[in-house]
Amino acid sequence: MSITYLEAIREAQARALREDPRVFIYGQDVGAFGGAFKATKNLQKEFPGRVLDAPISEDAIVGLAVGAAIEGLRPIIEMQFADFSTVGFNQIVNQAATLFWRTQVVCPITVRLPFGGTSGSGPFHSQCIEAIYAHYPGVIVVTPATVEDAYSMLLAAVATNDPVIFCEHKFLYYHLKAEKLPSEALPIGKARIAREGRDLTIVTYSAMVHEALAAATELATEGWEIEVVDLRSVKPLDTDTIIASVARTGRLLCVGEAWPWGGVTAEVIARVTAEGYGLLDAPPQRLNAKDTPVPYHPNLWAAHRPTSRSVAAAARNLLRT
Amino acid sequence: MSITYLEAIREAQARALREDPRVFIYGQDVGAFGGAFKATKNLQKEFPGRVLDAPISEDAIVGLAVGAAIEGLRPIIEMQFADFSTVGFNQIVNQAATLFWRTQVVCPITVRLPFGGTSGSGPFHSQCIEAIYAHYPGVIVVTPATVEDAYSMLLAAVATNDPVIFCEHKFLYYHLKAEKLPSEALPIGKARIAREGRDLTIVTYSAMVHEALAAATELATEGWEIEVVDLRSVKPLDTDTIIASVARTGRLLCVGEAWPWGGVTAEVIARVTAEGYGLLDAPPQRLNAKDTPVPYHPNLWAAHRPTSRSVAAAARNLLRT
Amino acid sequence: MLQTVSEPRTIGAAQLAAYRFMLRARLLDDKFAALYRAGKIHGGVFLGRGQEALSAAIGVSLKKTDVFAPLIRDAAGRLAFGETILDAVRTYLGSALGPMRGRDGNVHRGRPQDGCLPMISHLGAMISVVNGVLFARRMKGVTGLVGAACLGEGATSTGSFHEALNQAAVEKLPLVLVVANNQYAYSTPNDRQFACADLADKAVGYGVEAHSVVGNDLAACLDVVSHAVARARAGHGPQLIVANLLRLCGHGEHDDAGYIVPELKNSPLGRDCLKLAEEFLLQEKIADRAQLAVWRSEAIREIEDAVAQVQREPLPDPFAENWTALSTENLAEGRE
Amino acid sequence: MLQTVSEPRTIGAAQLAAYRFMLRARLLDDKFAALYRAGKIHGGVFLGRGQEALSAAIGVSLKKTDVFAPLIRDAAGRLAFGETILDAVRTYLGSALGPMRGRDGNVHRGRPQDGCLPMISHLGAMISVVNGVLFARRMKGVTGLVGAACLGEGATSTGSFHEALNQAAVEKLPLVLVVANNQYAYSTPNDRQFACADLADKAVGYGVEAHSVVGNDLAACLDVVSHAVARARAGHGPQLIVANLLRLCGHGEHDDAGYIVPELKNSPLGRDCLKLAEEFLLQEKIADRAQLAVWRSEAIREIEDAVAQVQREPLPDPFAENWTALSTENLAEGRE
Ligand SMILES: Cc1ncc(C[n+]2csc(CCOP(=O)(O)OP(=O)(O)O)c2C)c(N)n1
Ligand SMILES: Cc1ncc(C[n+]2csc(CCOP(=O)(O)OP(=O)(O)O)c2C)c(N)n1
Ligand SMILES: [Mg+2]
Ligand SMILES: [Mg+2]
Repeated sequence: MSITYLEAIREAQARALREDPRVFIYGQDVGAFGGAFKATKNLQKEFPGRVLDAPISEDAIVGLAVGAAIEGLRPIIEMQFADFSTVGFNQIVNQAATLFWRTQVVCPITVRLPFGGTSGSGPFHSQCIEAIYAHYPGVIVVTPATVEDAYSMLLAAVATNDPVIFCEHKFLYYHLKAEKLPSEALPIGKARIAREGRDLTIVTYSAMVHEALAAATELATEGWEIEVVDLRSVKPLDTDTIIASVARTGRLLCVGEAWPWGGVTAEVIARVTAEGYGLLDAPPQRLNAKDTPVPYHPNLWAAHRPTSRSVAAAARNLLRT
Repeated sequence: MSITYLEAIREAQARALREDPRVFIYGQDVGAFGGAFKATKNLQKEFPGRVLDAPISEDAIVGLAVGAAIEGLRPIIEMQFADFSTVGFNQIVNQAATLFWRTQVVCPITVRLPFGGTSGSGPFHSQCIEAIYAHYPGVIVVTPATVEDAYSMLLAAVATNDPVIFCEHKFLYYHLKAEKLPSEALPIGKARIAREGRDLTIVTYSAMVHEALAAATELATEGWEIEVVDLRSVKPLDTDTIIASVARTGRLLCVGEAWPWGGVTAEVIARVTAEGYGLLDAPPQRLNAKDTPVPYHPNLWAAHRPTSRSVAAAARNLLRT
Repeated sequence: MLQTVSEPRTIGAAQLAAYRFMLRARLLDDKFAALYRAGKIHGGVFLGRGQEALSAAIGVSLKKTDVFAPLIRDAAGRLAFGETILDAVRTYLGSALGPMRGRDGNVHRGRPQDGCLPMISHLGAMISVVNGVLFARRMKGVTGLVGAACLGEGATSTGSFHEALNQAAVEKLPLVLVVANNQYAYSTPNDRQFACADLADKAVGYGVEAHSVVGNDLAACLDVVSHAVARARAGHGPQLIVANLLRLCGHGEHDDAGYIVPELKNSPLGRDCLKLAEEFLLQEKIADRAQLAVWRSEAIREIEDAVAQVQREPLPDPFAENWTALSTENLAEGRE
Repeated sequence: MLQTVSEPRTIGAAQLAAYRFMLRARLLDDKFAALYRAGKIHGGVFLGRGQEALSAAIGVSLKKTDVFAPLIRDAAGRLAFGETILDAVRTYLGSALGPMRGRDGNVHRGRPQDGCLPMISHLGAMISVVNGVLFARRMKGVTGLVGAACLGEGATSTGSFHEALNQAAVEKLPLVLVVANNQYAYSTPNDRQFACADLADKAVGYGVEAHSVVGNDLAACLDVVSHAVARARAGHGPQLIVANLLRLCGHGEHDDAGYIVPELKNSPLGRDCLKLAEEFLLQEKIADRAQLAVWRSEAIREIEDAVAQVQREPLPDPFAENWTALSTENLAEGRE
């Protein structure tokens, strides 16, 4: 048996529904249809009354989830694409994210954002907007890169008493596979060493972990040992694991699929240079997408986001300094 | 005669309306009432038909501006508070910001965001959200800190062929005064040395420039010469001016009133460490607001955002490393 | 639209009870206005003057187990729903002992655990939250309750209003959405806000029931609101109430409302609902002037006592403050 | 709501012209579907099958100086408004010579400078942009034009729809908002989307005029749409058209639409508007079968020629690409 990243997300939801009567799922087409990506396939049948189609009303979808959370339920919201969460943005960052701080009433909602670029998807079905959520206080933002993490972090998200923005990468949905579902996992907030090395640390997350790993494999043939840190959650950021890695390698490259201004890569570098400055043997570098909307055509898209090749090139440059 | 920051904004709009028939103003209560802060006082009377009250519909307000821009007009949008722009967010970042890139038709809109903390304003009338806009491609984000810049940068914003997010700080509205309006100005994209010094560079913007200057004055009594760089625009960022300053001082403290994760201070540090690493004699440091919503009570608010005192303390620490 | 005609006025307990909430709300608002002028209040002061009849009618029509999302002009409804004067005063004066503990202020108070939702400022945003509470209770098998959300006519222009009312209609939730059409949104008159003849005309487009009422007539408000609440409670789905009235004060206490045209002030809408209610009580001999004076002075004493008490209470202390927005403390960043 | 009854059908040029746009759109859509199945198209393919009569009616009712915001099912309206088959094929095949130059694709094409707005994906977001164009033209003193925006019934649930329609009503803009109620939003049936009896009932709540039409009846669509366009052009403010019809394909070509219930497929709504139009032309002897076949093969040749031409055209080149989103190049960051 083998299970995909997408199936892991479905299985995690099935388990959450099974084990916790407070859980329900709400989003466009998540019901009988099973969701635009089939992440909720058969769940409505299996859990009648607990998997509901929503109108095309992202603001009200999130608002309803917050109200249900106030009543002690644990809603899972599926946005059809992360890009459309911009119209539910206000309810996430100003309603859900402030509730506990203002009232001491917890707000355990999970917002699933199918995000990230896939070939041909264009400017409005490809965005990586984890940073706009992470900038706000009161939310947790996770970015699983593996089948195992997709499963265990979604379960952890549902179990968490705060709003969790669950960024699931569409590029990983179908072709990332694991043998089985994990029985234990790192908690949210802990990064993972995806590959060990001693010459340079690549800090990255989500789909870019796989580009970084491929780059590391390529660089290994040139004699370089690259360490790859998979952040797993971008807020909170596991600064300790990053700094420990940089302490071993002395070199830091941060890779993100999001736009270059601000965001995860800037935050990682600001933390490492503030707290681990003496550990660096060379200026820390970043590699992000280009500062334009995500282009539709595959020719442009492949040049817009970082790839194993551009990651390897950036790493080579940094190894030479 | 003396003129306030707020009056400068009014005057800039009056001049834009006078000199360019393509300009109009649209926003809640901007008409006969003159706006919640009186930034459009008397303008409707002076320019009939060109200063219009909008319904409470931020999404449609921005959408209308984009359509008018397509027709060659130059709308100025006033959001009543920056915080409410979250419900017009999608039209800004996905409609306005992508128009030129997608179609080669320019989108010269100016979105005025009265932003930033003032005493007693609380979580929803105090936010500094420049970073969520700057993260997106296709927009320019400016943050004037002086009366002169409020005037000249607003005129420059209206003259620019791209969407400009004009972050005007409410804390500066009334008590920041200048003798007269400027006749020339630095262009958007250029930072300004607000105070010269050789021991440490504080890079900051908007209201925090004044906290930094006060801190510099205080530290001068202790013998330290602090250089203060006023970014003026946070996207684009004038990396050259920042790096030249750091080259002189060897020490960098970035101060922002926004939340700590990501944002301007992280971006500045990531750039300086990538491009000017060898120039630093100590780890670059940041000082931001705390990672909670902006508290209502002045006692809490004063501790939530950086102040001249906390800036001075952070600078002292950094001077000692 | 359902035509709801006021039944012949029933003289009695309901109006008297509602009047006393109106009176206390008015006096409480007056006190906040005075404290504001004295520089004792941080942030904005928003009053319900002229809207107390409608607001009180909502509060008295709800049960304690219902859910209520008041807005900025709902001091009367809050008191009637069960909020204490102390909660209000503590929030306005930023007491560390208040429900918001100085983190949020003034009109942004509430206790979600008691069914009173603390508004965020973004207009229209609370309605879908009320939907969520109602949805959750239904999912848990709790029945027979309603949720009331208050709104100004200006807020009907928000996308949030639309999405939430439609959502409630699709889910057939027992939502009572009360729109106080006070003719202005801040300074913006209705003709710059909407173009329909009557906001109640919106109901048919959502498939919900509508009720119109003259908002400064307490008896009518009680009739119409309690009727709509009963309809919602009985399973007839969302109810939209549109009340016509006039705000008899500025948008906030910083505003002199010079933009309100005299024709409106001098129209029947401009009559003060509190005075009208008093006249009615006197006329119907439910109370005499002496009794009214007693209630007034009792309320004033209660308010003054609360203010005096709160002024001795501790203010929020930044050093004692837990500087994190997360309940999961081990996942919070940046605490010192 | 205005009652618009179809006038007795006028046999003639308008229907014939509209039919030919419908035919070309259907054949173009068929070609895109075939190219999609052959793996030759990147991204989603969304077809207008079953909605051509409505869409073509919009396109032919507009002047070239009007503004048009088509949505994903408007190939017919686009062609009728003046978009070329070449523009469509170039965008679907990502040609560097197309209007979107490979930056955006497929249904997201347009030429704002020619009045055809390229949709962003966020549903409802284009309506207020149309408002802005109309508003600007009025400010510039240009009169007598209209703006049409297309929408599915699902998109009426968005806050953007509501804000924009209300805005148009307040500004009395000549907006014609055409809602194609094809009974489903992706897989979501109407009873999970709205609760009103008829979406046209929404109009009264905005103070705009409404028109209902059977969406697979070309003559009715031409009557109603041209009437609404004329009303808008004559200064009667926004017009809301609601057409009832059925999508005769999947949401996109990846979708087999197994969720569409047989009762609907077998109902009058399930009849193909193109076939109905052909039957009408034949019956009224406006054209015979031979003529129809000629038009069909002419259209096919035109489409095949365009595809053949575009397949020889350059694809976007990342090295030649100007990697900036700003027109003010000296303010752009991060170019290499
Ligand atoms: C989304 C949003 N936009 C703007 C504002 C600023 N604002 C606060 S109150 C107000 C006017 C509200 O008018 P209305 O809804 O009629 O209520 P009223 O004050 O008349 O009771 C505005 C525009 C806001 N709070 N939220
Ligand atoms: C704001 C927003 N939310 C979600 C989507 C995803 N989405 C794309 S098409 C669609 C269904 C649209 O249904 P409808 O409006 O009825 O148009 P139809 O496809 O039936 O023509 C959805 C939910 C979107 N594009 N925009
Ligand atoms: Mg009002
Ligand atoms: Mg549909």
